Amino acid sequence: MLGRTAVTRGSLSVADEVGLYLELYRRMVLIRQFEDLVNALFLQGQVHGTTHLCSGQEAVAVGVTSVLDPADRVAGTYRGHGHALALGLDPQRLLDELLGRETGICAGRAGSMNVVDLEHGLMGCFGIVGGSIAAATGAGLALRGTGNVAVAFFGDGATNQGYFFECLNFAKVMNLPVVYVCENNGYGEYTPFTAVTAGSIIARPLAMEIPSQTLDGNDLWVVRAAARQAVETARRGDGPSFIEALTYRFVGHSRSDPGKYRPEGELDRWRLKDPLAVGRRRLVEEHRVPESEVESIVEDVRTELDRVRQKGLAAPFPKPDASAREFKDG
Amino acid sequence: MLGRTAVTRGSLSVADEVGLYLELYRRMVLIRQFEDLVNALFLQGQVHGTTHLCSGQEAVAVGVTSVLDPADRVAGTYRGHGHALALGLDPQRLLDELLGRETGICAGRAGSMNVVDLEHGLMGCFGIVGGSIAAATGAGLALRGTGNVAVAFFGDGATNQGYFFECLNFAKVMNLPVVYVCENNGYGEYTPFTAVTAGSIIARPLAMEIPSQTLDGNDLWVVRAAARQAVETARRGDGPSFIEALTYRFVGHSRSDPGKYRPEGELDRWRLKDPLAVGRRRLVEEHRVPESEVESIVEDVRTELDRVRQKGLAAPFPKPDASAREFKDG
Amino acid sequence: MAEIEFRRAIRDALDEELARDESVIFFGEDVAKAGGVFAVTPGLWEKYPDRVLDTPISELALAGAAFGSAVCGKRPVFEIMFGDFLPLTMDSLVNQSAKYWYISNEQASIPLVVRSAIGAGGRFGAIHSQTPISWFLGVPGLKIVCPATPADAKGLLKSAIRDPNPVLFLEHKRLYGLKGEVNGDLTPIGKGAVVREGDDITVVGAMKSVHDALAAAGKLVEHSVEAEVIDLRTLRPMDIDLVLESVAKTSRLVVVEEGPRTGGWAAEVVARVSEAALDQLDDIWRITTADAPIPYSPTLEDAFLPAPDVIVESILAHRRK
Amino acid sequence: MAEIEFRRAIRDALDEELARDESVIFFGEDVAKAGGVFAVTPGLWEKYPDRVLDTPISELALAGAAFGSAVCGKRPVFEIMFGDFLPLTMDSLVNQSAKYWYISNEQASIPLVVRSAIGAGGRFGAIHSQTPISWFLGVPGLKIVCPATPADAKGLLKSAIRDPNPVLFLEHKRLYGLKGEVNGDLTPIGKGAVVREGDDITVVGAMKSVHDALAAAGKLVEHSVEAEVIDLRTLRPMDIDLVLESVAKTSRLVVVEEGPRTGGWAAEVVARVSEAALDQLDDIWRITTADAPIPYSPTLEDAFLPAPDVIVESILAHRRK
Ligand SMILES: Cc1ncc(C[n+]2csc(CCOP(=O)(O)OP(=O)(O)O)c2C)c(N)n1
Ligand SMILES: Cc1ncc(C[n+]2csc(CCOP(=O)(O)OP(=O)(O)O)c2C)c(N)n1
Ligand SMILES: [Mg+2]
Ligand SMILES: [Mg+2]
Repeated sequence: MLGRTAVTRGSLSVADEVGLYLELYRRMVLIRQFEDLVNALFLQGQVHGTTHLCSGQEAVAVGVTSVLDPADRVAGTYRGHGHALALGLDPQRLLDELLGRETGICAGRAGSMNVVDLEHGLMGCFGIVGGSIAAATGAGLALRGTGNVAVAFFGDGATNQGYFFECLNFAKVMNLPVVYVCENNGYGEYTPFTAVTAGSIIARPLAMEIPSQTLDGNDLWVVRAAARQAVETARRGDGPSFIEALTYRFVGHSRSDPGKYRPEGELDRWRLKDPLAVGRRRLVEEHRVPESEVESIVEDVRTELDRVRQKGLAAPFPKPDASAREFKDG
Repeated sequence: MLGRTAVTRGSLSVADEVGLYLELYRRMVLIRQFEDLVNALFLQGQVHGTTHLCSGQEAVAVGVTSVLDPADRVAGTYRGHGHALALGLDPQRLLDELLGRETGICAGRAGSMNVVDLEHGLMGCFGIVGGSIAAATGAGLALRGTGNVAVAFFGDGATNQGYFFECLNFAKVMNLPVVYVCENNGYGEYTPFTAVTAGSIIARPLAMEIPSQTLDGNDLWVVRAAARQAVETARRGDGPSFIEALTYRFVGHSRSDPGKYRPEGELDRWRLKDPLAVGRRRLVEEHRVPESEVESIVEDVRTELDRVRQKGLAAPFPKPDASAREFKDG
Repeated sequence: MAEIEFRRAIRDALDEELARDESVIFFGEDVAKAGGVFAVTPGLWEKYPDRVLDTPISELALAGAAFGSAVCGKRPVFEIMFGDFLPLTMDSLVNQSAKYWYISNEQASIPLVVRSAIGAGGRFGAIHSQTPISWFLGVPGLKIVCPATPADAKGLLKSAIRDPNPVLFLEHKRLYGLKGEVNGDLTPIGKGAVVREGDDITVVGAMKSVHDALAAAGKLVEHSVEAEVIDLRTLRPMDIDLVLESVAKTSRLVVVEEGPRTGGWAAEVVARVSEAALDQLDDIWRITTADAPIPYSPTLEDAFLPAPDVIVESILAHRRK
Repeated sequence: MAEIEFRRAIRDALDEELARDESVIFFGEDVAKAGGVFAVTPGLWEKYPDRVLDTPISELALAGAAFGSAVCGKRPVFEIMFGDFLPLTMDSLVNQSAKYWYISNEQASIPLVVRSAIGAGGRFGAIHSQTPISWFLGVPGLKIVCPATPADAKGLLKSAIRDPNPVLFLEHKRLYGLKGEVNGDLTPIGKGAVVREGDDITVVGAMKSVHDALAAAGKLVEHSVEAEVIDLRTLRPMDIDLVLESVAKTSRLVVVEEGPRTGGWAAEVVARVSEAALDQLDDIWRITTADAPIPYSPTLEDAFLPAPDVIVESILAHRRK
């Protein structure tokens, strides 16, 4: 949760700001490399079932969470490794979870799609499309009047779910401190969102008079600025806000994605807007960070994840006889 | 279904038009008096459980259904006697249903909230708030390309249900011939819709780029004109439309309504806009119908319903041993 | 001790728990200003205006809001006006609330209560009269509580609100006007009660069926049958030991369930008892409604329900066989 | 006869029924252009572009659209990608489709089919692995169909599409790759099948559990136990007569259900058999999963499921007792 409180409130000196952006950049790199690692381990049969990677969408999770306090609450999706790592979940504990090990954040019970880490403010990663919206709305109900906020991440596809509409209306009429963050990556699975979504996404929250903005979700700086505004609105007691972050996933929807739905050249065009490339450029050009310093971040993360990988693969599997208790005792 | 086809398509001579409006006025009177009768029978313990009367909202049901063809399909609500009678359901069979008699339209199985009359195009009256929206959306899916349309009636409260949003989006992206008619009577049970609804209702379909209008739901002429336009859009293959008809119920939500939620004077103000009074005025002033002719309609309906009441009360109750078949045979 | 109505017992439980614990919140459609469509919750909003809330007609959002607020330390109680509307909430209850304790590896549990009015006999027709138990009985992690008396309504609702797990709390509409003594004790979740002793047959019921079973037991005396009547009070977890104890004595078990025959909780009772005590059993069966929707017409609805006479007849017929 | 995969059998059934009957429509999320996330429905959209449709992620609207179109004469088949998402559709299935035939006084029935991939063993975790049967078993008016073989997958799906009633058609994910001979006959809904004969014990299963039961039966031979294995194939209506016939011979019944212990279909089988054949029974019990969500980790998930060895062990333990 390093730097989160410092970052959120009050203004920063320039040195602080560079340090901050370097840290946020590091988180984006961590997420990207983590996803690459998961993919490799999946292909080796070490990560099981299915996984939904967020490569290409890192700036949204990192930008939004960068303005949060430790007592804020976040609900992510089945495409949630980025949400979790951005919040500060130990990559070791996340990887171990995906490897099905006892040392995983949920002891191997949850797996990729259902990660929970309350210590870092992550209410959960929700496998039901739209479920994260409900979770954050409820958190907003609990946080009314505290100055803390709840954040929901969800995709463009989720904006056609009953959860989306019912909860946005609920949050607005109850004036709840919730920030709804739509990661519009252009597709719900293999279907372009334009084919299944009437009108624009942002028109929907606007119809409910929820302050809303559509923005470049691949630019950390842009996301962070918008998120700060939305979060401040919520902290002030002025109710929910909506952010539509335009982004793109560089990988398949899940491990079994045929991929044939992408129009020719689309992926390449988005590659030019890779949030890591954008971040590196801004760090070097605007913040005057030496290329070598950026490069060393990439290397450090690589070293870190290599260790994580080895340790994870050596970790024990949970013992089945440790049987589950259906209920918490009164 | 008298006059429905004639009315819908092609233009009418003036004589026809007066005859038509007299018939539509008669239906409004029938609905009002029917509801009064149901109320009286409820208080006598002859109508059971609960009832939801639509007194004051007659012009919406009658106006909209007046532009429909026999092969069009309508989904009403638990406040559905008006929807049913407007479509031409025999008041005897409707009353018998509410009295729980074997001669009822559903043989006493359904009761007030669940009336079905496919012969007259009534898919059902749906007891789940928002259920009618789903039914009509599905009907629209079946009617694609046939030139026929489906109509959903529902209340202001239903516009906060997942059904509403999911189905409107579904109908729009599938370009279905559906007309969504929101009877905005200001309240969902005892709660003013403004207290639980973010933004205006009409903003919601508009956000989905569904052609929409808000109008005076107590003026039959206004409702009919808007409905015709929406229905023609659907028949042409140009997709769904939305109508928000502003109206008011002169009675409680259901039999057990405390009624204390109405601000002082509100009911009286709406009484001035009673759809029957508006209708009578327009018939007399614009269509030059003699007062006495209008009055005789009222009297005729009274006589008719008196007969209906007597016959209904004399009808047999269903025999329990006529046991239900769980499934239709293959 | 004064007698109070079942609905009042529920109100009192809410009132006392709202007073006792600031983290309790209560919301639903028309529960606050109007005091509930069954007049169960009048006066609470006036006392706790920030914690008793009227909501939009958005059942799924209600369930989701309860879940999310429970994750964040609240003890939400929410009302789904009729049990028939519970399917609209089901995704959140089943996939969010009921699983959280397990999949989070016990990081947190979800202390929510969903109250709902259920049951037939009021001429409300097929979609306002159902007993929603079978839909939820197979959901691990969700408790199902079913009081039959004002005392248990209060005692169980208080226990449910204090319980760290999600609880489905069902209120039979035909019991709202029932009066009874209420001493204010907590009733433990998961414990049934023998409400009438007898040696000849064990009759297990819940909610309104307990009263029907007691009425039947009264009539059976004329036929020299002494029935032991058990009120299960909670269906998940189920106090099967109490039933087994009774069956050890009577060797005969009939389970009375107001709900469709197939897939109900009575099947679970019969299954558990058959598995555990096959040797001791001379007879075992269910009395339920037919596998059909609930009819509206009084003649149909009355014949549809397992009234005392139906129970008497069934028990006598089984004795004859 | 050529062997084909289970998933292919389903595709063929859809293809043939779409070809045979213009009123059949098929829709769901990514079922058309992409051919389904389990690669079950490739090529159908190309053949029937107007009747095979990709939809928004709006499960409730899907179910509602199926209901409404069925009222108007279509025979909709729709896919809910994972059975775990069925709660989102439940209001429409339960309160609209399943009740229509009855409350309309038989004016019309609702000939819809909802297909859904279910079951554990694929490391999909707690919210993509469930067996949704208990949620729907107690819903009068809804058929529940559960094929175990490619032949039945095809034969039952064709029957389901032609059936005038709403049908929940469940496809176990671990069977999609199973190969078998398919002759194209319709399999009647409501009829089980004895898939292995034996005199010592009756083992009842459905879907994947049928194969587990058969594997167990093979191993039990070494222990001088000849198990009769019944594939129920349909859970509602349930072919209890077939089970009773077998139990009349074996006197012992074990029901294997992949699903939580409490409130499942196995309880219904045990209840019906106990009610009808108490005298004939020497032993009766269920083998199910625990009352807990389905774990992700391979070691946990494997131990969680009623694998052949678990069945063997349980049967041997019961023989010893
Ligand atoms: C209720 C529900 N329906 C369907 C699915 C299957 N599914 C998983 S991800 C997905 C696409 C979601 O698209 P979007 O919301 O845009 O998020 P993205 O995957 O693009 O991040 C679907 C349909 C699901 N998990 N939950
Ligand atoms: C899903 C659902 N939730 C709640 C109810 C209870 N209920 C019946 S009518 C009603 C109010 C509906 O308001 P509105 O949609 O405005 O229709 P109106 O009654 O005013 O015609 C409510 C909450 C219901 N029938 N269905
Ligand atoms: Mg997307
Ligand atoms: Mg209203």
